[in-house]
Formats: sequence, structure tokens, C-alpha cells
Amino acid sequence: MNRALRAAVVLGAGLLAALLVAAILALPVPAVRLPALVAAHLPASGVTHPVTAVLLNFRGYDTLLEVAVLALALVGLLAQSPPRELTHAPSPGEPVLPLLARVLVPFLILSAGYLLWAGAHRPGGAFQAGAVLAAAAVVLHLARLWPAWDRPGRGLRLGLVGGLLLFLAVAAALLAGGTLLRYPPQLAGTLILLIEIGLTVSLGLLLAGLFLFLAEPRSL
Amino acid sequence: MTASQWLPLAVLASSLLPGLLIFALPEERIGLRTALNLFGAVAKLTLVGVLLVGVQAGNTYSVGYTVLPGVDLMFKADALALLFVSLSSVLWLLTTLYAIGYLEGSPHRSRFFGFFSLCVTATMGIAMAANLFTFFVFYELLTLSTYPLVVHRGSGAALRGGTIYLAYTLGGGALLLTGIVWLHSLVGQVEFTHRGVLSPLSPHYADQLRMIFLLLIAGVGVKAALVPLHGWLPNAMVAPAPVSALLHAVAVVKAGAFGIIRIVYEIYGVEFAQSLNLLLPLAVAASVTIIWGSLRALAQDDLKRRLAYSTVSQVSYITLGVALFGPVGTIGGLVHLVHQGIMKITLFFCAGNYAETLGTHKVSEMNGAGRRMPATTLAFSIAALGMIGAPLTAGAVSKAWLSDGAQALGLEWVGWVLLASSLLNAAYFLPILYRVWLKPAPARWPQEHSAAQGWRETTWLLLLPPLLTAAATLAAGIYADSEFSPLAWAQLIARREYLTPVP
Amino acid sequence: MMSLTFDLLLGVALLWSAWHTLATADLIRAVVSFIVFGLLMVLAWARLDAPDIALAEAAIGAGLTGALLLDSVGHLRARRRPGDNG
Amino acid sequence: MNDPVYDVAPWLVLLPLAWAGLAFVWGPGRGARLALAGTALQLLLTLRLAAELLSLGGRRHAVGGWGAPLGIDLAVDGLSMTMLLLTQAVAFAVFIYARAYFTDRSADGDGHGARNHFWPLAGFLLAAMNALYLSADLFNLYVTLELLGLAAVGLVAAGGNAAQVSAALRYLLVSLLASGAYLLGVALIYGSYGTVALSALPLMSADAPLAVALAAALMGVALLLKTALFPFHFWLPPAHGGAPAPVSALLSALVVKATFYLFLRLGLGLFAPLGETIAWLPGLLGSAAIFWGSWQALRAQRLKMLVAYSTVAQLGYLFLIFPLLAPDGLALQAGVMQALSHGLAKAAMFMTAGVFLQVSGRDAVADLAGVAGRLPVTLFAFGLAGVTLMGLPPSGGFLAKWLLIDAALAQGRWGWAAVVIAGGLLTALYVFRVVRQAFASTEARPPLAPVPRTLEWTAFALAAASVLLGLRGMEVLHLLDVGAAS
Amino acid sequence: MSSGLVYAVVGVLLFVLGAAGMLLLPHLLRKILAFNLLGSGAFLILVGLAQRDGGVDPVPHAMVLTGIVVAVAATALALALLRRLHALSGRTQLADESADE
Repeated sequence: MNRALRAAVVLGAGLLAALLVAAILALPVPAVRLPALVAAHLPASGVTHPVTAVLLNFRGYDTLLEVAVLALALVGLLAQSPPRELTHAPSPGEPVLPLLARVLVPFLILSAGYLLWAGAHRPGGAFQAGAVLAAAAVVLHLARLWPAWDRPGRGLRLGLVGGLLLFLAVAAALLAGGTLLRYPPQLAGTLILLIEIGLTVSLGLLLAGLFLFLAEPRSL
Repeated sequence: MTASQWLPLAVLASSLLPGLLIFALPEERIGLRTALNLFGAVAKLTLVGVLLVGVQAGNTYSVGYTVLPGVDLMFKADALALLFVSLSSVLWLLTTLYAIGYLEGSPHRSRFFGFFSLCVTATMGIAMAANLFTFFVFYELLTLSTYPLVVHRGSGAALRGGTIYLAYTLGGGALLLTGIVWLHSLVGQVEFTHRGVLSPLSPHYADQLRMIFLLLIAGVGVKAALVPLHGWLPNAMVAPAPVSALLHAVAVVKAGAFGIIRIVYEIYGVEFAQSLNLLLPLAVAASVTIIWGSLRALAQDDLKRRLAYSTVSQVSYITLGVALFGPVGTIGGLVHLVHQGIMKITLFFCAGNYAETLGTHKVSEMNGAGRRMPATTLAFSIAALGMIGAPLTAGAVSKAWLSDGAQALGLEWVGWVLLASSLLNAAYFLPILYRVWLKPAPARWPQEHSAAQGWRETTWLLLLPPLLTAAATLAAGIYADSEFSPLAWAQLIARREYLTPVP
Repeated sequence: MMSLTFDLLLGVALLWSAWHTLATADLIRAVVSFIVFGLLMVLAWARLDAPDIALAEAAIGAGLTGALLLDSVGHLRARRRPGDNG
Repeated sequence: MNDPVYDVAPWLVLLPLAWAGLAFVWGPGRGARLALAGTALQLLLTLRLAAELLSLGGRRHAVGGWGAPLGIDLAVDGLSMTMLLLTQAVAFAVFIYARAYFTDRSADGDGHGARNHFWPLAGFLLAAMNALYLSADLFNLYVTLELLGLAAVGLVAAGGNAAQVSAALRYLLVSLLASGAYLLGVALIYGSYGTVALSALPLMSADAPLAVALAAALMGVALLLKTALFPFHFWLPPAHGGAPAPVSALLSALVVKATFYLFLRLGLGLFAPLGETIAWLPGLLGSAAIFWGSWQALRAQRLKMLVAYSTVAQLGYLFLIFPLLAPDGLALQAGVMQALSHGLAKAAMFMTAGVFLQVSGRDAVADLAGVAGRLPVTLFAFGLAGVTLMGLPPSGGFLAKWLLIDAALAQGRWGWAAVVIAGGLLTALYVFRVVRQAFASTEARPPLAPVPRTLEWTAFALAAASVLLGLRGMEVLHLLDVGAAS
Repeated sequence: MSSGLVYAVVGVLLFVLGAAGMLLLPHLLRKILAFNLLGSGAFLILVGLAQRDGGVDPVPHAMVLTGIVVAVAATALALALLRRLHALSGRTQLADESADE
């Protein structure tokens, strides 16, 4: 890229920053206050933690699409992973001590379970739980206790998108009743928990997959 | 749907449907393809006959379909439309026969006949268009469906000719479209109406209307080969003979000339066009074209190119007639639309026969061809004499009415133009006649066709069409005063346009 | 105003680590800077009373993304061909 | 809150997601039949929805029953309905084509990656577009944009050769930068108004806070980047020209239309008062796109590159409508007509390019000599699609051009009319460059691989549809007239 | 000045830094890093602005959670493409010009 263009980009970035800062310092008070609305409808949402209520009920549709994004990224990534080359130099970097991993992983799995359970009424939920599960897998891999993944079999594929399919199934069942993702109030908590369990497993696998399908094959 | 609605559609369908079916036919289904072609042509003729009787009795035939709000695809079979429709459908039948003989054994015939039928359909659509939108739709369709015919042979020359053809016609189409939409934005949709529709507009718009006129005439002028928009026509002569005959002597150039008639008479109206001072420039442009085309024709040795320049010149007779403000000139122009078609197609058929049988493409190679191919040469001679305006031919009738029209207006120079043109016509046709009849034949023809042995100079499929059209040339001249002659029909149209007694 | 001071310091630290991520010559260091940035983001989310995001940021933003990046740098390094600059 | 009539709209999102997921579980290269069945069902649902829209008016669906601003609303009006129809129809045809295209013996270097992962990726792509057309929530739209972008990138890259991967990476980075800018716009809007629901947001007047103007600018630039309007078009030709033919068809016909739709939607609605002052800018860029894209198409050596640059040029027409938007609605009608007819024609064109590629193994325009005699149906399809792109009658492209010129002349804006006319002629130059080559007679008659007739005829069907659309203009405009539900 | 506003301003700077980085830095891995900075900036602005008066707003929290997952998905895909490109051609940068052929 030539010098003039670089200068223009830097200048433009500076200008944008100045404008943005000026704009946000001069911002008026918004007309709509969603926190009040969230609080007002929280009892009908099936959970007591507001973020979970927004994530899986009020704006659950966003979450549905977001899980699709994650699944999609994995499909796209699988299309890019070439057949494994076995003649490969040892991976660089220090492996995490296996002992640490053996201690850490059970703890991580436990905390994932806790996060999943806690999500209904306090910070936590499927995303965090799934992420922690994925982290556990990554740690295991780095400790050379878990191999990188090659082509997934049908079982793993089902696990990867199972959460999405479960979510879709619930959405479809509710839509058959007239409205997309409209939980009957008495069932809301149960359905959300069901979806979250599915998501935890799938998100864990998906997030782990993002790493493990790409990772260097390491000797165990 | 009443008969008055489906008849115009049936006229379109009678070539469109066979055309589409032919596309789907495998190359070797010759019999079926021929049957489809002839069936379509005969059916169309029948339908046109019904229409002719009906229109003469004063019936109206129209049908429309709304495409956009305030924009209709609309067809109307009025007297003027039928003049062009009957010409095209008669000549389509003859040219189909000719083409079947001409293309025997050559490749891609399904494609050829398919596009050929589409061209005829487009011509019918142009003739029966009831408004400028519809006219434009079929005008562009004609461009598109002619292109594959021009490049049919796929040689370098054919491809080049096709590109030049497209450059001119698509450019012209763009001008035409601009003019049409401009007019549309001024006055909304206007139907072709006798005596025009624009005269009630306030004088405030006069300048815009002049600009629009220029755009419209330039747009259709490309196909009508008005100088300086004529450059595509000689180059398009690389197409096979039937294409040159029907499309470049009849369909395409006539579509342009026909458009000029519609625009002057039924959009602007002659009186209104005259009041905007538009007719005189048009007459001048036509005159320049007449002279220029003839002069260029003189210089050509290639027979088809000479004929092409002759077409440039002759088609502008129609424009000239239109531009001569007054019923007499109008009749001259209208009748020439038919007469020129008959005569010029004869010449192209004959040129094709010479090339096919003897391999002669140049005037200088044609010495003595008359003795080798007397029937073809007879037809050629009649048509050439007609072009010059010799007595008893169709050409004489057109020229007489045109010069009378000019005289009625007191435009003396038009008379001189016509005279000069006739002299030039003679100058480039008579030497050919001299060569073919009176000069000795060469020992060897450039590329004699072995199949044409014995007394027959070529197959009857190639011979019959030019003989028939040559006969028609004579008939239209001799029986000009009869009830069903082109002249009578032109008078009928002029009566309806001017609403005045017509001589 | 203890908290405001902390916020400002954290902001500066965020920007510094971000700048370092982009400006440092070595790719491994850049990725490490990015992981530091991610951990600082966890603090920022905590300061914004967003524990859910802080958890997710720790696990995903810093953890998983960092691991992915590190692994990729290693991969690119291992296969680097002559004349290819990081 | 909901109509008494059962609302089928959300199925248009759930169905493709479901068959995409199932196709993935089924395994690499499988799921074609599932996808076809799903898309056929979607097409039927779309038709039903369109019929309901015509009789009952616009639709609104409160997801979760909450309603904006707390929940997310889906909304359908005439504009989104036309785009939904286009999407399902083109996708259905392309999928039939793709099923025949991705065979084991495809020897065009597209590799197996494309074949193995096409169906799930295509499903996600379709879901993303449907979700985008239905959404009435700025943040939800952000998620659909990401879904759309990643799916498109995945499809481009799936072939797996270096050129494709490189093009995909460029596409991905552009897409991510644009999404980031869009998200910042959403953040500013949320900060200013406390909601991201389109129905709860006020129209932004000229005295709106600076943050809102910045949001409009950021979101506008983001969407222009994703729509590849000149000068943001640089990523498009390698991506569209390099991907396997069915993918190119989907991307060029549909994906760029989705972001254009969003640009139009926001420009007509939320940002309309702000947008009026700079409406000349997209018009100007559109004109530049027409000329630049056509010029590059004229120069391109490879057929697919030519078609891809043609997309750059044709997208320009879509943006010509902005300076001409007026209460008479002509320009909007022109834009929608152009989007529809270009969608059909461009898909057909890429599909014909795919046929040429499969048959001869080559993709250079120069290699097309003599194709007219050997692949008449495909050439005919190319020609028909070209007719639409040139804007010649009776095609849908012609109606679009007519409406656009009419809109320009009605306002006395000669310059824009001249651009439209000139653009049509430029298009003719590059379309006939191909047709001419195809008609050329040639001595060399290299062996042609047999080609499944499905490939030829699906391309033909789409091309013919793009031409016949010109006869159904009234229906399209009726549908377009259906306003949004309050 | 509330914490919300502080972090929003920091977010602006991060966003701009990331955007400039995506445009200016040639190495693809840097572009990917820059994208993540840009995203974090946008998230901070979203939450910071919504909470500029000190209250807690769960709606942007949920949005940012969504955004973080989307960002990691995009990052992983980008890295996969980068590694593939590197494996195929040895390149870690995009060619400067989108050449015709």
C-alpha cells in the first residue's frame, strides 16, 4: 500500500476517533429504557437472571442464529483442514504439564456443570459452561492427553450440531403453536434448561472443535 | 377473447410457435422442420387474408396487456399495419421456400430457421404495435433475432459484419428508447392514432418535441439506413442470401421506414410535424440518402453490396414520401414500401442463385450469365427495370406518385432528386443487364455448382420465388388501379390519415 | 475517585496492550500481548458489572482465541519458508 | 399482536437451518435431496406468504410473543417479500444444478471440498438471507449479516485451491471489517435511543445527535462494502469469479442483493431524512461501478471473471435509484425490478459458465469458439441472460431500465438517464464479446465431456425466467406496494 | 465521567486502532488480531454507552455474549483459511492487487 494511502487511512482513523468521542460525550438520554422492561417481564421469562432471560427468552432468536454461526464456522473450517500430514515436525512451545491438566480438567468440568446450573439465576449459563468445557479439552490436548481431531464421525457430527438441532426442534414445536420461541410460562424454565443443556454440550464440542480440528497432531 | 383480439395474436403466434418448436428440433428432422415452416407461413397468410377483408370492411382488431402502470404491450391491426404485415407474410412464405432450397445440406439449419421465424414474428410485432413501447419491444427483438442470422456462417467477415450491425442497431435502439421514454414522461402513454396525438400540447414544449423527434427518427433511421446511419447494411451482406433477401431488403430496413411513418403520421401527425418544421429536414435527409446510396452503389463491384447500397437509396423513397406534406406524396411513400420490397427481394434471390449456381459474386464476373441462367436473369432484369422506374413496373407507380407529390407542394428540387436518382439507378443496373445478356460467357465460371446440370439452371425452390416476385413487380405496375393493388391500399390509408378526398 | 482512576488506568493498559499487539515485531509476542489484552478485558467487564461477559471473555476471548492464535503462529513458524517474514 | 392467520414466515429461517444441520450430520457430500425438498417447501411457503401479503397486507411477527422493543420482531412487507421470492426461486434452481454439478467426475479443479461441504453451507446461507429479509431489529440483523458473510466465505473457500482460499480470506476480512462497522453503528443507535428495534426507533431527522449521523455513516459504509459497490468492489471478482459455478451463482445473484436490500431498507426508513442530503453519492458511485465494471468485463480473459465484473457493473444500477427516489415510486420499482432480474440472469450466467467449464475444462473466453453449434441450449441461456443484463425488451432488466429512465426524465435529471443508456450499451459490448466468440467457426474441435442436461436446462430456465419477468411487471409492483404492518 | 463512558471512549480508540490495523498491516495474522481488537472496541462501546449513567443493562450484555461467540467463530475460520493458504502457497499476506487473472 502506498504512502499516501497509508497516511489517508491514519488520518481517517484519527478523524473517526475524534468524531466518535465527540458524539458519545454529547449523547442525549435515550427515550427507551430496556432494563425496566426486562425487569418487568423477568418473572414471566422462566429464569431469574436477567442476562439469561434476554439471551434465551427475550432475544432467544439472536442466540439461535448465533449458534448457527458457530456451527457454520466449524463446517467452513472442516472444509479447510487438509488430510493430515503425518510427517510433521514436533510442535513448538512448552506443553502444559500433564499433572496440572489432570487436576485442572475435572475441576473445569465441574465448574461447567455449576455454570450451567447457575445460569438460571446468576451469572453463567450455556455459553460460559460450553466455553469451560472447550477449555478443558484444549488443556487436555496441550497436555498431550487428547489427540487433535481428524474428520469427525457421524456421532461427533451429531454432537456438534445437536444443540442447534435441539434448539430448532423446540423453536419449531413452539412455532407450530403459532409464535416462534414463545414459551408457555409454566414450561419456560424447563424448556430453557433443556436448550441450555443441549447447547452446553454442542458449544463445548464446537468451541473445542475450532481448536482441535485445526491443531497440530501431537504425539500422545 | 373475441376474434378481434385473438387474430392479431394469432398472426404473431403463427411464426413464433413454429420458431420455438424448430429450435427444439434435432438437425436431421428436415421433413418436420419444413412442414412446420410452411404450416406457419401458410397459416399466417390465411390469417392475414381474414384481417385484410375485415379491415377493409372497417373492423378494428386490437388487444393489449399491461406491463407496467401506464405502459401496455398493445397490438392493433389497422390498415397501415396490414400493408406491412401482408408484404412480410407473403415474402416470408416465398423466402422460406427459397431458404429451404438454399440451405440444403448446410449445418445449423434448426438454429437458422428458428431465428428466421423469430425475425418474422418481430416484424409482425413492429407492424401491429399500437404504441411506441410495443414498437420498441419488437424493434429490439428484431435486432437480437437477426444477429445470429448475420453471423450464421461464423467466418471472420460474418462476425465482423455482425458486430457492426449490432453497434449500429443497438446504438439506434438506445436513442429510440431515450426518445420514447422522454415522450412518455411528457404525455404518458400514447397510442398510434390517425393524425397524431401531440398537437394539443402547448407550444411551450415545441423544442422538447423537436429533440424527441430527432431522437426517434435517428433511432429508427438506423434500421431505415438513413445516411449517415446506413453503415451496417453493406456489411451485413455477409449473411446467407435468404437473410439478405428477406431481412435486409424487407424486414429490417422496412421496420425502420415503417417506424418513420408511424412516428410522423400517428404520433406527431403530419400537420403538427409540418408546423414544427420537421418535415423539410426529413425530406432533405431522405434526398441525401437517395443520392448518396446510388452513388455508392455505382462504385461497388460486389453484386450484393451494390444491391445493398441500392437498398439504402430506395428505402429513403419511403421516407421522402412521408416527408412530403400532402396525400399524394404519402401514397407514393406507402406504396413504395411494398413495391421496393417485392423488387429488391427479387434481386437478392437472383443474386443468391448466381452465387449458388455459378459462384459469381461480382458484377464483373457476370458476363453472359443470362444465357446460362435465363429464368433467373429474366427475373433479375424485370426487378432491375422496376428499380429504375421503367414503365409497366411497380417502380414506375411509386416514382410517379412521389414526383406528383413533390410537384403538388411546389418542391421543385425533390423532382430533380428523383430524376437524378432514376438516372443513377439506370447507371448501376443497366450495365449489369448489358453484361448478362449481351456479353459472351467465360469458358469457366468461378465455381460452378455440379448439381445444376441440364436445362435447369437451379432447383425449383430457388427459381420459383424470384419468378413469382418478378411477376408481382409487373402486376403491381400494370394493375395498379385494381381494387386489391398495393396502391389501392395505400390510398385507403391516406384517406384515413388525411380525412380528405384523395386522388 | 478511586474507581475512576482505576478505570482510566485500565483503559490505558488496554490501549497499550492493544497497540503492542499490533506494533510488536514478533508474532508470538503479539499474540501474548493479545492474551494480556483479553485478560484486561475481563477486568473491564467486571468493572462494567458484566460478570457473564467477563466469564465468557476469560474462557473464549482470552483463552480459546489465544490458544488458537498461538497454535496458528506455531504452525506458520514450523512451515515458514525462506524469505517469508512474520 | 399476531394476525389471526397462521404466520409461516419464521419457517423460512428454521427450515434451512434444520436441513443444513441434518445435511452436516448425514456426512460429506450428502444431503442434496434433503436440501432440495427443504428448498421446495420454502418456495411453497414463500408463495403462500406472498399470496397472503397481497390479500391481507404486511406482516409482523413478535418472536417470543414479547414484541419490540423488548423482543425481536420479524416483519414482512412488499419489498422483503419480493426478495424472499427471488431468494427461494433462484436457490431452488441453483440447487438442482448443483446436485448435477458436484459429481465425482467433475474435472474442473473445484476439488471435493466444495462438493463435500456445499449443502450445509448453502443451507446456512439461505437461512441467513431469509432471516435478514425478515428481521426488523438492528442487532438481529447484525447476527444475520455475520451468518451470511461466514457462509458465503465458507462456500468460496470450500473448493480449497490457493486462489479460492486467498479470495475467501480477502472476502472474510472485508466482511468482518464491515460487520464491525455495522456493529459500532448498532452500539451508537442503542446508546442514543435505548433500543435497536426498527419499529421503536424514530426516523432520524437532520437535527439528530451526531452519534446517529455517525451510525448512519458507519452502517452505510459497512453495507456498501458488503455489497461491493465501487470502489469497495475489489474483493468481489476474485471471490465470485473463483468459486465453483453454483456458489458463484448464489453469491452474485443473491448474497450481494441481501446487503443491498438492507442498505435500501435503512435508507428508505430509519435514515431517510439524513440520507436525502447525500443521495447523490451512491448514485455517483453506482455510475462509476457501471463504467468500471463493464470496462473490466470487457478486458477479462476468463469467462467467470467477465461475469463477476458484470456483477460489479450491474450492482451499480441498483444504486442509481437513490438520487431518484421520489414519491412517484418509480425509482424504487426500478431498483427492485433490477434486483430481481439481475438475480435470475446472473445466476443463469454463472451456471452457463459452469457448463462451459465442465464440458471443456477451460474457462477462457477465447476457448469458446464454436460453442454455438455444440452447446446451443447453454449459449441460448447465456444470450437470454445477456438480454436481461443489457436491458433489452421484453426482459425484466428492460422494465428496470425503462422505470429508471422514466424516473430520471420525470425529474429532468438527464445525467442519470444517460448513465443508464450508456451502461446498457457497455453491457452489450461484453455480452456480445462472448456470443460472438461462441459463433465463431473453428477448425479445432477439442473433445467435449458429456454434460448432464440438468445443468443446461436449469441455467436456461433461470435465464428464460429473467426475460419473462418482463411480462409480469404488474405482479411484482403490486407485491411491492404492500406496505409494512404497523 | 462514569465508568461506562470511560470504557466507551476506550472502546472507540480500540475500534479505530483495530480498523486501521486491518487496513494497514500486511500480515494476515495481524489483520485477524486487529479484527479482534476492533470487535472488543465495539463491545465496550455497546455496553459502555448503555451504562453511561451507571445502571446495569442486561440487554447489551446478552448482545456482547453473542458477539464474542461470533468473533471467535470468525477468528477460527480466518485462521483456518490462513493456514490453508500458507500450506498451499507459502504466503501469509494477500496479494497486493486483485489481479484479473
